[in-house]
Amino acid sequence: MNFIPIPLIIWLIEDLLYLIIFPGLVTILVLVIIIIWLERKIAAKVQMRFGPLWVSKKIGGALQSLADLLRYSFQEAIIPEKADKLAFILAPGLMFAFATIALIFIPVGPYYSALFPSYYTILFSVALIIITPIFAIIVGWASDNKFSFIGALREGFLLISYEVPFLLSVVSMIVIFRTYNYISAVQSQLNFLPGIILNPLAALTMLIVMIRTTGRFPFDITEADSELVLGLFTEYSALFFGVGMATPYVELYNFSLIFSLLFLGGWWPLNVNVMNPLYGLFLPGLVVVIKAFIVMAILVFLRAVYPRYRLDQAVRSGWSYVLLLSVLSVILSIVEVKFLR
Amino acid sequence: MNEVRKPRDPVTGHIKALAKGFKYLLEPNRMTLDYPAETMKLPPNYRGFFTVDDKKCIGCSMCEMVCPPEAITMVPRIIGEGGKTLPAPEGEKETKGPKRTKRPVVNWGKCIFCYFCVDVCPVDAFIPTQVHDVAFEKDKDYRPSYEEYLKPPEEPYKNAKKVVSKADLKRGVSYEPAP
Amino acid sequence: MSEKIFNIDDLQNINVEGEKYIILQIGPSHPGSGHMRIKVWLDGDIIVKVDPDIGFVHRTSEWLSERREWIKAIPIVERIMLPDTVHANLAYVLAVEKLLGIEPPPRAQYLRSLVAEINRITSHLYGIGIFGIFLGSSTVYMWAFGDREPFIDLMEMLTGARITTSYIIPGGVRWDIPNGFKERAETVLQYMERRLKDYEDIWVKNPVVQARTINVGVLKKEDAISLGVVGPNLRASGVYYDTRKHQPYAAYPNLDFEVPTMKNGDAYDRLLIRVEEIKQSIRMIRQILKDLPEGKIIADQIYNQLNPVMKKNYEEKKRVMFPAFMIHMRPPPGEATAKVEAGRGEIFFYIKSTGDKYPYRFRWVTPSFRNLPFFTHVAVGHRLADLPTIYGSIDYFPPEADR
Amino acid sequence: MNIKDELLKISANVVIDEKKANYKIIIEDPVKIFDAASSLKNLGFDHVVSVTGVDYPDKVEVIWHVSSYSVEDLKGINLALTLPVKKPERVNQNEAQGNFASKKPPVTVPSLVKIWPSAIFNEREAFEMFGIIFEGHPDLRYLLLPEEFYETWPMRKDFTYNRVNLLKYLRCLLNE
Repeated sequence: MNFIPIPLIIWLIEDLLYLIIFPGLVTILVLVIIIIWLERKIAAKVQMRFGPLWVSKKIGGALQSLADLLRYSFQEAIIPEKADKLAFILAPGLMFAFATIALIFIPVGPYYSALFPSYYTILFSVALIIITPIFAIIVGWASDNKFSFIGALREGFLLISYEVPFLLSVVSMIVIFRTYNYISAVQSQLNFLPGIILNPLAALTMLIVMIRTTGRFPFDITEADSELVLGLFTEYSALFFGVGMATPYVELYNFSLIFSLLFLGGWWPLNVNVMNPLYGLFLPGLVVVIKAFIVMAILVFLRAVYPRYRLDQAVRSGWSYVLLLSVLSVILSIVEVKFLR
Repeated sequence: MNEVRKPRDPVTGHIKALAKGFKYLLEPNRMTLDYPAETMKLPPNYRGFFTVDDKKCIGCSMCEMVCPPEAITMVPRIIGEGGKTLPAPEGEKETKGPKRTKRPVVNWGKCIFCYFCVDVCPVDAFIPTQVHDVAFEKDKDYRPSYEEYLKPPEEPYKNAKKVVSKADLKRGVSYEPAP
Repeated sequence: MSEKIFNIDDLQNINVEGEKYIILQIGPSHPGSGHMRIKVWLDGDIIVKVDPDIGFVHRTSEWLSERREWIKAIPIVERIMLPDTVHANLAYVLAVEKLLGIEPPPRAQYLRSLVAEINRITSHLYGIGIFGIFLGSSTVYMWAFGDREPFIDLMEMLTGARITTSYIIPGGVRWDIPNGFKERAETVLQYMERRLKDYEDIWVKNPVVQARTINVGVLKKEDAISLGVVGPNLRASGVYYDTRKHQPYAAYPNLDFEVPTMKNGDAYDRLLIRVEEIKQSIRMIRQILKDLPEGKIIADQIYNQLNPVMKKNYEEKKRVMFPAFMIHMRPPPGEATAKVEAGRGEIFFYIKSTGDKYPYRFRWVTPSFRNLPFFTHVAVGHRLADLPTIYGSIDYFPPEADR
Repeated sequence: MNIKDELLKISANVVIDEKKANYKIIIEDPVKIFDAASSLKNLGFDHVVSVTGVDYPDKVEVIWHVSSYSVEDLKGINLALTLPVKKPERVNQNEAQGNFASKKPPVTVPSLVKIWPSAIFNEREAFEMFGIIFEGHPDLRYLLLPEEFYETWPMRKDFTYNRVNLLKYLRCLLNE
């Protein structure tokens, strides 16, 4: 065994490992299943009931989401006659794919990332994340259903109104860390203070944008079931529907990773400099993913507290309060950079 | 009433709502019953499935007349020894005459459990039970013959834990093991 | 927003022809419609015209009741108004008692009010819960439906059934209060009072709810009167009218309670008024349990017709059995009207007897039916997302409107 | 305010039975019903509780039950404004042939929606159940029943239906 250096092997298959196993597809699948279960359990606890239980009663019904996934897999896929079939079939898949691809630009450790370390990872990941909702609009358009169509229109309105605050909040962190790179950003947080203390306004903006973009309450507007049945996914069934429903959770995962990298200090409290396969590669990643999971759990808890806003209220607050907040966060960053450092 | 209407300012409102939700997340407060692992023992006046006392019944048809969904039919019977009745011969509809009588049979598919029949019986011949959660497998099962009707449906989930509900200041309803 | 007063000619004058408008068929199988179809014409996101199409669960209750014995109408009217069974039962029995000329004894009157108030709380909780799920808050939906449970348990303890109680019969009620009822009721009332504070934090004073409901679906006082809206919706618009005060029945003349009214008549007021009425009902139940008079629970005319077995049952188990009179009831010829304030509003009964064993004319109007103008008038001018708000705030129950 | 005197000014035919909560004012002439309704509204009866018919062998009695929200003294009164209308002679005698129920001619009365907007859905219901055509109603369509019941007026006492055809009709519905 001494002839084969383990770090070398890991370095060789690192990209594959990153995308497929951790924190890639398998982790996403497990985390989505857990977070959906957790969302239902949290809501059930607040609502004084049991929640999913009878699938795997001993572990509190944790396999319920897996059972749902199986059910979707074996359901008959119905494609409406008047739908644009190509778009109808491809759009949910592309939506899911782009949400997942954004992950390759999000490193979860100093020496562990999918591509060679780029200097512009923040910009690339943000750009890919912004593409995803466009496929949501295609989904709504392709089904030839009035409710889906209205859902797509709502998605478009919200997309535009919350894009700018999102970008500005990222920009304000770029200004503070003076880098376009997640790893350097985390390193500078490890040296000084976590981003949430440096710029709480940007963190708040980012949280609101996360809630909005992933359709959590109180911004569950595109899928408002009492108005639009299921919004975009009214006509969908089977695995298409399952993929479509899982996409917001993947986005939520991406956003939470970015949030924990930019604001929660990444792999803090670990400060790694050694190229150890366990300590240097996976442990920081584990810390980041756990932080992201906590952020996700907090966001899904909102379902138990809030009803949903109306479209015009959400758009209005997007163009007023949230935009103002993000502009203020940029100003705060500039002030800090000019005077504190 | 205007002091009731006064809106709360958004910041306090959000904080209070989140705090209340978080409080409920942490407190033990479940009020649901883990049916069918636990089943309820219902109060004695609960209106469940019921049967008739063959000896007490006098075959007066009052229950048939009062039944709102017309679920009760009277079947012809022959009075046997000791007050018990025997089935009438095939095809015979005669209910008058010596040793002839009739008995009620309830179609469970129609019954609405209003207990008008139980209350209208001049000799109080109906025997109520608290069984209520029965699923019939076949269409025929809820149209019993008279002999089947004398044994009303049995309670499902016999191994379940029996509980009684109790008013609770914290959870509204709590369940404790039945005595 | 519909600032203008309702004008009947607008129904014809609204022009919704052409491709400018999207026509949405909300219902009959839609999470936000219930058993009805709401046809909505949309100009962008603004509602131009609404046409409620009801009748999907029309169960011909009047037709059925006119072809049955008098007593058999009780389960029929109960099953039409499932969240408000006691009130439907009570309204029908009041009309029949007027025809028969029977006056129930005081204890029976108090027991009727007791069940009616318990039922009113469950009905309001049902309304609040449905409103919650229409705005997307599953918590309030679950809470409200869960909190109905203690009250339904009380009804079950008293009447032997959870929803369809068939508790009130001409001349009185069917069962007396069981042992331990008062203590249990007191616990439940204290629990509910505590919970109303929690509702306030998570629902009533939640900023999102306030943003969604304040100044949405405003029904002006003049409109409320001319459109004949009933119940909490009427009082939210500022009209002081409650059948319990103005045409008292059961024990309400002896009870001390207030009729809450609001001023603005928007969805938020309609929500608040239900909360206030729950508080009043709690107050009334306390009074009833304290002042409950002793005596019979059935009128003497009925009691005297009981046979010895039934009388023994009455003395031992406090249970009223039916004399044969109940089946062969033939009220003398005449007409009678009765009104009862149910949870959602006023139930109206008009019954005509010709001295026959069936009613000659059996007419009843349910509160939801009379609240239908909300859709045609109030929703116009609002956004599509406000339609569930308005629908939920008026506590509309399609099977009840269809009868 | 003595309610009986006020009502007697409108019509000579007034029945009051306080014990049964039964106030009734009968107008014989359909032409006068509009004026009577207007004067009732001026008196304070501002909304309609129910509009219905009562079917007799030779006539249909149209009843508007009105009450008041605005005048304190009238809040406790359910007044029945009654208008008996003669039924027209039956023209065709087809007893449920082809259709599942027999068709009968309707009667015509003036609509009071212009005075009491709250009657709008009630009058639609009375129209489909009793065959009372309310002239001047802006939106007189079927409300609760499907269109297959057109002209059958199911709440009339002589409503008969052909069981075979009804079953055929229901089967059609199921197949659709």
